[in-house]
Amino acid sequence: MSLEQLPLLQQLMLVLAAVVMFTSFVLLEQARLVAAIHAFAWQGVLVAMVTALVAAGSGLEHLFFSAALTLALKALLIPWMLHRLVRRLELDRHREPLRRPALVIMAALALVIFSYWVVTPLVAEELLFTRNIVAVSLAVVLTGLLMMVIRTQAVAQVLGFMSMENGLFLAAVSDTDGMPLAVELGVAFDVLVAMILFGVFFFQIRESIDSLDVDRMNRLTERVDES
Amino acid sequence: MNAIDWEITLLQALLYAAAAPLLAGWIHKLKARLQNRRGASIWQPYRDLYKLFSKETRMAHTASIVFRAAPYIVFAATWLAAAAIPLLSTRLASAAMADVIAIAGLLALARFFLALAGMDVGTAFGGMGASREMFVSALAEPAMLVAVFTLTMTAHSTNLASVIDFNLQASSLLRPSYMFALAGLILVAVAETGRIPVDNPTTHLELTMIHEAMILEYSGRHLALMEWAAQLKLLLYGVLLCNVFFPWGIAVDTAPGALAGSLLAIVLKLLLLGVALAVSETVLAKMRLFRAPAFLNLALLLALLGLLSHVILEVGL
Amino acid sequence: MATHPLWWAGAAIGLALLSSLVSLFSARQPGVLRWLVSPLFALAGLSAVAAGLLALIDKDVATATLPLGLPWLPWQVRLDALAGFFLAVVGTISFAVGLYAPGYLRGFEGGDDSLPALGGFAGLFLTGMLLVVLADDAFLFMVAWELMSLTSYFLVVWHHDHAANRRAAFLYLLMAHVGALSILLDFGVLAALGHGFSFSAMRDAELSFGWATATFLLAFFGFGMKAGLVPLHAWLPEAHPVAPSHISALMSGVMLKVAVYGFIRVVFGLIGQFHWQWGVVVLVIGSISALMGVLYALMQHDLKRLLAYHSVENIGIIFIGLGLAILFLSTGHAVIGTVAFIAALYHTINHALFKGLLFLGAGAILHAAKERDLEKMGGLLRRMPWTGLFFLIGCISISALPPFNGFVSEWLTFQAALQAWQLDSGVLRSIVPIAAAMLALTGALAAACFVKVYGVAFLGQARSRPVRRARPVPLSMRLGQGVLAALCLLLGILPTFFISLLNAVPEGLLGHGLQQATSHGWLWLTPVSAQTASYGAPLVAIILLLVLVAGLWLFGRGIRRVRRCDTWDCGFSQPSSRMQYTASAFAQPIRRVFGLLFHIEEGLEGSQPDQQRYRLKVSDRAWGLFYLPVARLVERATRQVVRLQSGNIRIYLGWTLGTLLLLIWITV
Amino acid sequence: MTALLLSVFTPLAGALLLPLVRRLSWAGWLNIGLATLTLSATLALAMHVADQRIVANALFHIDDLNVYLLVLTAFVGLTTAIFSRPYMRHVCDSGRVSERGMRLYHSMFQAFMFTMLLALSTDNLGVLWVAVEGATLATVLLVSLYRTPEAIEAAWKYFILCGVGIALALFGTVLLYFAAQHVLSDPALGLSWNALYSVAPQLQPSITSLAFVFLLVGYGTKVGLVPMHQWLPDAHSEGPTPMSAVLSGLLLNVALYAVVRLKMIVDGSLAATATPHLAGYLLMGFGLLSFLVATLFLHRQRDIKRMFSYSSIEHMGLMTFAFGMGGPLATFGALLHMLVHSLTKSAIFVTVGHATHIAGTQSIDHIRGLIRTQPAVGWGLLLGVAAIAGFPPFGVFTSEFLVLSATMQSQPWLTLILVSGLVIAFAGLFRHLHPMVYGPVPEAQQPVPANMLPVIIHLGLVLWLGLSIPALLSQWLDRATQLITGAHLL
Repeated sequence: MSLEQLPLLQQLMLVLAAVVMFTSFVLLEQARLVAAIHAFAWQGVLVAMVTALVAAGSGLEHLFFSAALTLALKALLIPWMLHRLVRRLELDRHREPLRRPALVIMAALALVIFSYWVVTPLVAEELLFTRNIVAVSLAVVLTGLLMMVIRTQAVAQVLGFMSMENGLFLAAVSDTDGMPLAVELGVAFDVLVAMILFGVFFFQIRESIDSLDVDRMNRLTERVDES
Repeated sequence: MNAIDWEITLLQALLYAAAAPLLAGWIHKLKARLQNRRGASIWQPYRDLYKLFSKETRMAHTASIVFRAAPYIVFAATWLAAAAIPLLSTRLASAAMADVIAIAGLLALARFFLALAGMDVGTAFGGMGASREMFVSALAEPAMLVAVFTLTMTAHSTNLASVIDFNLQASSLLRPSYMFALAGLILVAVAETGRIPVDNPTTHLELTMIHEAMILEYSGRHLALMEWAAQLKLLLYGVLLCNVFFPWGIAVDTAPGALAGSLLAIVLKLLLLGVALAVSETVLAKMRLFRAPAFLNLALLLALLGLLSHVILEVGL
Repeated sequence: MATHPLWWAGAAIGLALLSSLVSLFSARQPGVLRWLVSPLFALAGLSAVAAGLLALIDKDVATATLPLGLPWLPWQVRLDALAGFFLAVVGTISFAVGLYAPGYLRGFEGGDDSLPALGGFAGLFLTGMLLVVLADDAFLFMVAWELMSLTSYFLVVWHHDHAANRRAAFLYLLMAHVGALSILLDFGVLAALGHGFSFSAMRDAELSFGWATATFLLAFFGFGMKAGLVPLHAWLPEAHPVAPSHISALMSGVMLKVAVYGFIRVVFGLIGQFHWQWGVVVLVIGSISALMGVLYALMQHDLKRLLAYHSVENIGIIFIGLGLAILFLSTGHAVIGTVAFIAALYHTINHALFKGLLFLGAGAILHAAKERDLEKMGGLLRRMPWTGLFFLIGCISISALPPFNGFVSEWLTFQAALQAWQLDSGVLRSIVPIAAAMLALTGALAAACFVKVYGVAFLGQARSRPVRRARPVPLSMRLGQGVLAALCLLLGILPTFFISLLNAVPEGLLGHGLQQATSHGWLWLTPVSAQTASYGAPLVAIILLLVLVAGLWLFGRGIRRVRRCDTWDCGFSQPSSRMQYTASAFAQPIRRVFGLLFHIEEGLEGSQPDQQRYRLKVSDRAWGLFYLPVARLVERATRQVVRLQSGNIRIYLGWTLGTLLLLIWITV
Repeated sequence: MTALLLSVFTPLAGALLLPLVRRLSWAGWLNIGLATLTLSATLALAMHVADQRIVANALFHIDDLNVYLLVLTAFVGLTTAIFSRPYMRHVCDSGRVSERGMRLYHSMFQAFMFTMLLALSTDNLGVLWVAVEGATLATVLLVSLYRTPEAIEAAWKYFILCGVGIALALFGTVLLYFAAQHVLSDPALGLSWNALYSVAPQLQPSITSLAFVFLLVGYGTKVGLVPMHQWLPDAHSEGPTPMSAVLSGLLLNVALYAVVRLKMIVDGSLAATATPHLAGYLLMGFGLLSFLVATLFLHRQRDIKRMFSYSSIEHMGLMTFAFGMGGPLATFGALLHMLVHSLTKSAIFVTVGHATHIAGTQSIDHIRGLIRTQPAVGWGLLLGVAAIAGFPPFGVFTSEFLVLSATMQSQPWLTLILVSGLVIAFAGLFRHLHPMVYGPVPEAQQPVPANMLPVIIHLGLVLWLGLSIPALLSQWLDRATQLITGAHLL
């Protein structure tokens, strides 16, 4: 079946999913931390909107709740905390341009294609629509991971981690009508605690190596030449 | 084994003991002649032994009980070994008691105590002699055993009496293996009995001594026993060579006539052997110690050749 | 009930465990070790002997199942003639060691090494060896085997002050572990083919030639590693001397025999088929071990190291016998195969006896003079006459001289070898006698070596002050040595009696004994037939004695006093102890002839000409050839692997991402 | 059911309660008390399960497999608590940790126990995920407890790597849930392990296999499978020793337990396809790789705790391999190995803790002659390592024997690799152990107040298991084996 036949709701969702993917690209590329945080917040908003749409489509009220939860957590709370941290760490002027942007973008695109290629055989034909969303969310997850690999800045890594979470959430919501509420609460709780701990660690790291450059944390190794 | 065998055995043993000095004297005499000397009479060894026995025996302060016991053990072991080799008759109880491997063992026992005695007093020469003796014998022993194996595998027995019996019956056909074995055994005998070119029994230069160096400290009856044992060993090897490879004339029963005949035969063989030995000792010069291995390796090589030519050429014919 | 062999075996194990338990109290009461633990140890040995003899006499097989082990594989024990024989071997030496220990251990009291560990692990060590011999399923066998290795390791490392000792112990445990795992693999194959880990199931396994050979090789490697066959031997002379001497006696005298037992049990008992190729392999390796062992022993001047190398030699001789047995059995000459087998068994117990005796003697010297280095000994015979006498007996026995026991087993081995003419293939016909020649060479070299040992250690004059001060050792130590010395003589004089006992083993294992060996009465030992060969050991001994007595009476008129005088030494100056021939000097000719086989470093030390000293170091070639390459390989691998832990978290994340993508690629 | 709730939620209560306790000495004892309560509760639960196979409700599902691990977890938790009281006391007195740190420690210890028990007892894969992630969160602060740069670095790596891993695991869970949507009548049950297991054959194979990849990488990170293992040695070496003990003894087990549970589902769904043993092969590959790499790592260690954490990786690899191989014998062996490894390894970490206090450092080169300084510690370490190296009569040998013989039957050639790995590992352990235990004593070393009771208990148990497996336990393991493989061993 082709795109036209999809109900408007789902077309809208597809659009949103595409934008989510775009935001993770933005995250990947963004050199300034603050801007990256904003991008992350927007990603949260979009995910929340997708959730809301799914809720509207399926009429499952607990989805509305989880949409609200997502909005609160991913779009407001966590970005706000990050913002505060960045300001208190005097990192709001910090910019960290990518070493080889072209290469990174290529890699990210490759990941997108890869995830699409992976998902294609997965899902039975009649679930064409979900398939695409799965592909997108997988792409978002992988891109987040890629971001953690290429970014040497602790906060940026955390952003990558969080965008992975977004991708997960997107997948959970869009193709399974959301997980049981208990689980979602648990996940949300974990993410929140994780964020708090990240905050704690930023300061600890800073005071131990007075920088947030993860490349400078290489004391623990088995390399012979260090011994 | 009936009584008569044991009597023969005893007779032979006594004969060995009695005849040992004679062979030594005969060889001395011949060598003197070959060197254009008149030389002492062939009875001289007996006189020497008598003199030594009647002399007072002295021992170093540092010598221990081993030093005192060694002469007796050496003599006993050598004599026993000799007694197990058919001299006159193959009806020999002792041959069954100690086969050729046991003979080698007994000789090794004698050598063991000889070397210990050499080290006992704690002189440099004694240790040197012991070291060299064990060195030479270590190389000689495998050669000897392999040579003997050739015989025993041919005769399917390690019992010398039966080996000789076998050879008596089968002496007609010519065996390549025996040639090699004989050659090897001769070399071994020369080395083991401390003759030129490995050792020089009449040397007076300590640094070249092997056997003499070990018994330097002995005197009186101890020295006599040691000398006697050495002469016994010489005779032992002589008889071994003669009777095993040229068994003609040896008695296979205990008839007095046969015994007399075999006595005559063995005396003749030994006289010839003595001549050969004397000549070789006159024409050859003593080797450096470290040429001895080459000499003994040649012996081992010959023995092995004998063995191989036996298992490859002769078995299954 | 009390006459049942298994009952006695159980008693032995119980007593051993008890001794190790009791020794825990020796932390506060050192006396406990001497007056309680050692006697218990000796008793354990005795009851093991009783069990073994009973099993050998009434030739039936006793089995039992212990309430231990895996739920579906309880521990099974089985006491047949073979096990009985080895029980007797283990027990005899343990008994002697138990007698010896009280005197020897006194030297350790007040030292800073823990006595409970010594006594406790000794008991467990004995338990392990007994259980290995009794085990009738692979699991119990492995447990007991590793228990044996582990406890003996603790005993080896007991003196752990010197880095060298620690290194030796580590190496020992490592090699033991390698061997054990190879044995485990072996049992794994047998179990896979025989459907079960009990030996009874393995006996029924139908093995193709290929699998049989695989199991044979695994067993040969594993047990040969433990027994110290060349070229796997290099750990042995490092480890055995390090332990306290009575433990060294156990390790060299008994534990190696347990390895031999394992080999016999697996190859003769479980695989149950013979191929001449195996025989050749065992024969060749055995001959090489015998020769290399004795040559390296000649080069040593540390008494205990020297004895350890002689263990390599004797194990080689035992394996020559086993190789001949396999060879003849595989070509259908059952009788001669049995002769060779009996010869191997006989040499097993002989070596246990005289090697135990010699190590106990070395211990006595260590106890009295605190000295292991031959170069510092001398004149000990006058200072400790009893030890001197027993040590002399040990030397004569191990040099295979009549009328002692070593000669009997070598004689039997020769007899088996000399039947090579019966073989069909000319190659084998010529290989076997050459092996015999190497055996002869080995014997002669061993004699040379022990002339050196006895002459340098016990004769001549003392070369150092502590040796000059040496005192006779306490009674218990003399007893321990005396028992073994007496047995050495006994087994040398009455071979027929013991061989008629041993017959039970081949009867149980190969189905036919060696009746003809003793058919001509107790005087005559006729392994194949009276015509082929005979050895009247008792006669030889008696006549030797008679001639000795006669000689003494005739010439010595009893022991007549002789005048003592200064050493003549060809009239040179009065010799001092430093003018004596040293051990290395004694071995020098042989070192020169066989120089290729050793790794020799010699030269002069010291700059000023007046204080220059001669330095000689002879080391084992097996290190460079077989051990170090493996070690280097592992080192290189580790150096590569540690790159994984680079320390940079982004690289780690990269690994995760890469793994994920790879796996998705594979699965989808 | 009360027993169940008690056993799971006692630690939670403790976690909330302990920070309020001001007196440290009380806190230590209270910690032990709570652990004891938990253990007794789990034992009661075990009895309960023993007579009626399964105890289950909406959230929990207890069968022979996880009740056995529950008891093990509670037990190791108790002994570790016993050990940590004097140990942390010593740490606190030496001033490396503040009062707040101590309170944090006690509370987080209980929190960790809670997550472990929850992860084991729950039936809901989502809750399982939450619990395992929670375990990370609970321990990450403890890893950085000492506030040294190394500690913080280790904690960060631990946090990030495990976080990422666990996130991937969540994706896998979502995929499973997704697969279940079209099969289950009530989609809400889509995360219940029971429901999934019962409908496993109808799950779409392609999705489940993809899901398993994510789950394996995710939980495998927690198990410490190479090449996702890098966090493990860092976290073990920098955290306080009781933490290392429970990490090695429990956390890895729980993660592996999760993997095994999920493998059961995936096997069910792949049974009909062309690659029925895909999951098994993946596990075997990872297991073998981890095993070999870890054995090689052992040779290049300078830090005693790092060394033993690599040994944990090695043994985890062995278990993973065995579980992957499947079959009753291998599974039985793996379960037994789980048990003995937890006991032995935690015992080792206890002794290592004392050893580091004796020497005042974790550097292998500076720990010397323990057996003379403090024989109890020296012998404990020696025997512990002998046990972990697989020497009889200790239980580790038994389980390795089973695994090896199972390998010999199904994959003969891999046995050679395993055996050589065992040798290399043994050499690596002992070459470092030797100088630490034996030899002359440096002046600086002083005996410390040590509580060797846990070590004695653990090693005693391991020894017992090596000599004979009690019928109760063997039946228990056999039922667990039957759950996993569907076949009895006994």
